[in-house]
Amino acid sequence: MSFETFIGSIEIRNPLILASGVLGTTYSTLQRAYTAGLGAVITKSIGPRSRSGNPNPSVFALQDIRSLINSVGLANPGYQSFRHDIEQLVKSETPTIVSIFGENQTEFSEVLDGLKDLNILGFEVNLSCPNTDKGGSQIGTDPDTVFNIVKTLKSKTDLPLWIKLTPNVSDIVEIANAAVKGGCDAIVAINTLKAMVIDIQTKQPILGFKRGGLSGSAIKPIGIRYIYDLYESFKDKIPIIGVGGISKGEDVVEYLLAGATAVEIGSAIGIAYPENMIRFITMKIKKYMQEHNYSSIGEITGGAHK
Amino acid sequence: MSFETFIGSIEIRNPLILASGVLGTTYSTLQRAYTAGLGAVITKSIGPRSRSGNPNPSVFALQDIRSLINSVGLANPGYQSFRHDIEQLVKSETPTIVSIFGENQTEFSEVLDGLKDLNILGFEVNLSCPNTDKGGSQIGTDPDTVFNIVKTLKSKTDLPLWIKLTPNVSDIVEIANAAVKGGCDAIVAINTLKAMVIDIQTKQPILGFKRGGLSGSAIKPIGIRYIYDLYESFKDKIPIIGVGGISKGEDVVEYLLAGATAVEIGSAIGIAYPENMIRFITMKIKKYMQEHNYSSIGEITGGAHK
Amino acid sequence: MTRQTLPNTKPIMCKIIKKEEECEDTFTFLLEIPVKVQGAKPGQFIMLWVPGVDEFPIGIAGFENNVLEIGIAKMGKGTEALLKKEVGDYLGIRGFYGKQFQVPREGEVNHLLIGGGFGMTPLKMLTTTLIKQEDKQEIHVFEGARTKSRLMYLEWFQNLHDAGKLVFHACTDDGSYGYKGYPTVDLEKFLQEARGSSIFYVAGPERMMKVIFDIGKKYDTVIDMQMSLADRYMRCGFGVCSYCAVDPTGWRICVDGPIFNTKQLEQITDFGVYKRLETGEKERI
Amino acid sequence: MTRQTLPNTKPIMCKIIKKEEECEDTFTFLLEIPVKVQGAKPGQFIMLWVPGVDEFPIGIAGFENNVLEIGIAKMGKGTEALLKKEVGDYLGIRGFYGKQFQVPREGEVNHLLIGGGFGMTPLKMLTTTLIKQEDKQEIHVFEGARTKSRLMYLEWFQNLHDAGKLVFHACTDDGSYGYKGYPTVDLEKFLQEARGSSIFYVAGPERMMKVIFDIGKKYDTVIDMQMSLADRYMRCGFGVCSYCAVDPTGWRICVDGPIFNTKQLEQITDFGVYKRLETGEKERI
Ligand SMILES: Cc1cc2nc3c(=O)[nH]c(=O)nc-3n(C[C@H](O)[C@H](O)[C@H](O)COP(=O)(O)OP(=O)(O)OC[C@H]3O[C@@H](n4cnc5c(N)ncnc54)[C@H](O)[C@@H]3O)c2cc1C
Ligand SMILES: Cc1cc2nc3c(=O)[nH]c(=O)nc-3n(C[C@H](O)[C@H](O)[C@H](O)COP(=O)(O)OP(=O)(O)OC[C@H]3O[C@@H](n4cnc5c(N)ncnc54)[C@H](O)[C@@H]3O)c2cc1C
Ligand SMILES: Cc1cc2nc3c(=O)[nH]c(=O)nc-3n(C[C@H](O)[C@H](O)[C@H](O)COP(=O)(O)O)c2cc1C
Ligand SMILES: Cc1cc2nc3c(=O)[nH]c(=O)nc-3n(C[C@H](O)[C@H](O)[C@H](O)COP(=O)(O)O)c2cc1C
Ligand code: FES
Ligand code: FES
Repeated sequence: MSFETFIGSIEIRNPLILASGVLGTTYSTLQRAYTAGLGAVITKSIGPRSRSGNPNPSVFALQDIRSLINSVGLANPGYQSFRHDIEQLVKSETPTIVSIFGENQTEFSEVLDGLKDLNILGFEVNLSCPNTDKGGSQIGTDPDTVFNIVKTLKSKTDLPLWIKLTPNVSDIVEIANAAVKGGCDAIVAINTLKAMVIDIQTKQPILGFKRGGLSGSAIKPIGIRYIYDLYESFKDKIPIIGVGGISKGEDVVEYLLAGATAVEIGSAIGIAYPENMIRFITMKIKKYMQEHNYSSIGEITGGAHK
Repeated sequence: MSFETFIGSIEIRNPLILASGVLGTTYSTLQRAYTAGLGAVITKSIGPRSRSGNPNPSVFALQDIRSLINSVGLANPGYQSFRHDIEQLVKSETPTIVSIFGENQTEFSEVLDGLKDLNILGFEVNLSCPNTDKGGSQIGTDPDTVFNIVKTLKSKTDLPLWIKLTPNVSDIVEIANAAVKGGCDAIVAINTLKAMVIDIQTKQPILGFKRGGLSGSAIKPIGIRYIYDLYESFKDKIPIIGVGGISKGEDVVEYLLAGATAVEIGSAIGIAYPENMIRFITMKIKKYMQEHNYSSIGEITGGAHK
Repeated sequence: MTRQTLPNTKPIMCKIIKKEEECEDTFTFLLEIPVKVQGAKPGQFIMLWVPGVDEFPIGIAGFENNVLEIGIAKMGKGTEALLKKEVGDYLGIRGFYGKQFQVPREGEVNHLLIGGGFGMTPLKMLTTTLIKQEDKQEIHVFEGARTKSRLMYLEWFQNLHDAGKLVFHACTDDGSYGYKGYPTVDLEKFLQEARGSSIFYVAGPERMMKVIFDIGKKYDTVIDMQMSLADRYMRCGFGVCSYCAVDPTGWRICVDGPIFNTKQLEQITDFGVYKRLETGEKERI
Repeated sequence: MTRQTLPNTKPIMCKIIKKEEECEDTFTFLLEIPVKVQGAKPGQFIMLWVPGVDEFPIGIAGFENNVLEIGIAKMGKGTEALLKKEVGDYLGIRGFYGKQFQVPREGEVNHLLIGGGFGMTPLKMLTTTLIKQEDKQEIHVFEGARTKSRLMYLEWFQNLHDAGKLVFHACTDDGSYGYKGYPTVDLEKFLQEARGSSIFYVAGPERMMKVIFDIGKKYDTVIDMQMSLADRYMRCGFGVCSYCAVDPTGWRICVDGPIFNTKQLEQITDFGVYKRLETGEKERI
């Protein structure tokens, strides 16, 4: 039984990837997440300049629905400062995807150009953050913009480009199509859902940025649906990576069956101890594969479409 | 302290309304829900012909996120048969909004024409059901279609027209704008979110229709966000009615503060006993109003925008 | 706190660990529930998912050590597919749903269980419960069917009868087992001769139940009649959709029933007369 | 089961039921928590939301009967706004987060609590815990400040000292209270003279802690040093965002700390040298 997973030309030791923005701001937390047993890690989304992000509160839990809301809003050190962290990751042989963002095509290009010489696994292009005023998910809702950005970035590098989509659209397949036409190497879905929590005692939105994005268990049925719909359209034409609400081995299998080639895990891995969580998840997947006579991860992908 | 709530020209005894599709297929369950203490009730969405809806399973609970997924898919008796149920409701003086749907403008008109002579409170136009192949939420994602349908229906009746929006769009304000320009009397948001659950044992989507809509606690932060965004755009230009994940008095207050004039409650009211649930909710709202010196519901609306 | 917990989950996949022909077109299945669940009560039901086919309500015939017993009668497409399932296959269950039969805790009373067809499944579980009770109350089971081969749990009830645990009154339309005729014949005979009060527990076709209800009303000694309304289309099973509701009370069979008592049945004008289809349309039974 | 429960909630709104000036620019607040919560442990912290202003980590100075005691020192915009809050106002809290000081259950040992500034808040709670312990171990508190008016909990510690519950070593830069100089002076004096082993519990500016750490390493009798790293920017407080993490271990102050022991501190090369800003950039402390 093998856990190796192929995402296009990339091979990783198992299909579990750390989602962007969770444990992703420092090389040491990324290294730690990889050492804990993941197949690869994705950095926090990195932009052209250092940003403080949005005021706190910027992350808190909604326990009753086993979820988080956040408005961290792309707080990041900027690519120039973050090069040092990436270099550490490369040195320690941590398979690293760098998530990048920008407010427009020029900014995306600047970040990619500034990091593409590093020995990383590839880039994830974040077209989907709901927590900024400019850029972010605005960009990810327009097929033409998506096509142009992907095409431009693709012309600049041979490294794999993954495109991360927002669920806050009428038709995710249309956006994915634009990205595929632009030449991307994988589709990643979903980012957080537009959300808000108001405190009724003080009568104000709790997040410092007021608006935020919902992640965690609450969005799993939504993520599964999107992966299923994407797989219906693309089958094995392009790898699809599932994200959203994974906290158990069963959730990983559900995403694979829906059509995911690999998965990303965010909220659940940050809460408490990555080491334990990843061990539990891996054990459960192994057990499932044994019970259902699977010898490789790839065989599970798309199983719910038969 | 008064609970009376004005939604445009309509006055109801409190801001709690039964959402469409829950307890809404028979006059007797609707009557019961009103008797239990609601301000008004909305029927299951009624179309031009009787429909069996989608195969079972078509509704089940996701306990860990306190939510439901459903693909009932507009199973309904058709307006001709349902007239009898509405007549019973009118006779018993149950303030009734009739939810209507169609696959196109002609069908919407047919249903409205077939029921507009009845002494009901108004119509809710369902532009947002995710569980049908044609019509449903397809219709609700295109501003022009929305404008045309609303305008046509409005020209046919003096009864208030509420427009129920889908959250599965890039920009809900754009759609709401089209509805307002078309002349609607209130905006209702949100309907369920596109979702799916796959059983990993048998490797297939559990719902008979495969795809479904997510409701319940998981979608509350999403509903709050949409109401907040709509209120930012419309302020008190048009009443906004909040729906999605309400199960406690606190949730109602949160929606009011976000900008709702009234709220609809679905999933939570069906589970167990409407009578108890509504009593608890009402008690909590009363307590909140006392503690915060509110003398009417209207004063709470939009309080989080100050 | 107004917090409300969802009473149920998505279908829990259970392995069939035993399958046995019960009578013609009817099989008993034993399902192993892989998670700890609270005990089921006689009269409750589950929503049973036959993957890829359909989901529908099924009564509970027994529950012990996390193993669930159900009895399935062939009806249409769904039950047919179900009867083809074999040991080792998986079925999804949601539940346990609905109200149970209310057995009075004290006082001497004759327990009269009356039914036919798959109505015998909740009555089997009720019987199991009743014969465990210490006190010496009379238990009478009245079962009717078209012919001997369609009498459900025949051997099971006959054995209990022979062991003196209950009195089994079987009858068939064709006289192939028990007496020839309807269960109502022996029932009326019993009521005319019986000493003390009686309670009815009835599960079967609704028109039959209505007839029994009218009989029961004639006797002052019948202190309650509890009937399982299982002739209504169900979607959710936990009270949300309203497709199973009865007029004019707005009671949902799945939550407020399926077991209703005399007082309630008197208020349900639909009882024995109308039901709603899966479209919500009303139809004569 | 791999099921993981979120350890926390959205901010719980708590009423301020008492506010008291503690020392210059520093106030004690008592907050009434409206829901039942599990007991806080010395060393743990909360994320405190000043509505409309900011949210930041604050140590726990005491917890009894669902009432939380915190001590706030004026720093910038957020703490300033907080200090303007009055009895009756509401603050939001999330928590309790982080690891506690590890007090050995048995064996004779000197407990040396060393700190300054708002670092005294967890040390206050630790003191409360230690003096409740039956066994007669020595407790020494070393507190330093610029001047007398900035010595936090001065009266509280002095009273305990006078009652013989602990030995209070106060010092100030200007000699306005206690001896003139740094806490390290009395600390070293104590270590040179003391019998038996000692444990350090330290909370204060990180550079001061580094100095103390280097002192402690010189003495074999110091069997453990536990230090509260509270000089890191925090967003979530429960391990998700990583802004608070230290290199090269990838430990998150909020979950894996804020209390670290000698073995851990030796691995944290950032300790006393670098911290991350709210952008994630690294900066010399
Ligand atoms: C509370 C309750 C308990 C029941 N217990 C048992 C039992 O223990 N054993 C047993 O064999 N049967 C039981 N039934 C009946 C069983 O649900 C139907 O026989 C089954 O749904 C038929 O499905 P089908 O696909 O084979 O038939 P179809 O061809 O689909 O329909 C045949 C008839 O079955 C009924 N039916 C179909 N779907 C549903 C549904 N979702 N809900 C309700 N009725 C439906 C309709 O009346 C329909 O006319 C129970 C029904 C209820 C309401
Ligand atoms: C684990 C821990 C426990 C603490 N306990 C206490 C306590 O009991 N009493 C007390 O008065 N203070 C305590 N602090 C420090 C307190 O968090 C800062 O004083 C406060 O955040 C300053 O906010 P400000 O807006 O007033 O200052 P600002 O003007 O915003 O900044 C001043 C300094 O405060 C720090 N700071 C600001 N925001 C944060 C943040 N989100 N996370 C961490 N540091 C921040 C930064 O180092 C910054 O340089 C603790 C800090 C930590 C990490
Ligand atoms: C605190 C936090 C910060 C995040 N930051 C980013 C980010 O910078 N870039 C990005 O593409 N996604 C970001 N995300 C989204 C996650 O990568 C992921 O898509 C989402 O959380 C759903 O997965 P989950 O439910 O497993 O968390 C963030 C999520 C959280 C909770
Ligand atoms: C079983 C079920 C059926 C529904 N049917 C309809 C419908 O026919 N028309 C409609 O507009 N909304 C329908 N809805 C959506 C609800 O009216 C409501 O918008 C949604 O469930 C969110 O509210 P809630 O979280 O309070 O349930 C249905 C919801 C459920 C759970
Ligand atoms: S089956 Fe849905 S309410 Fe009874
Ligand atoms: S504050 Fe977010 S990980 Fe520590």
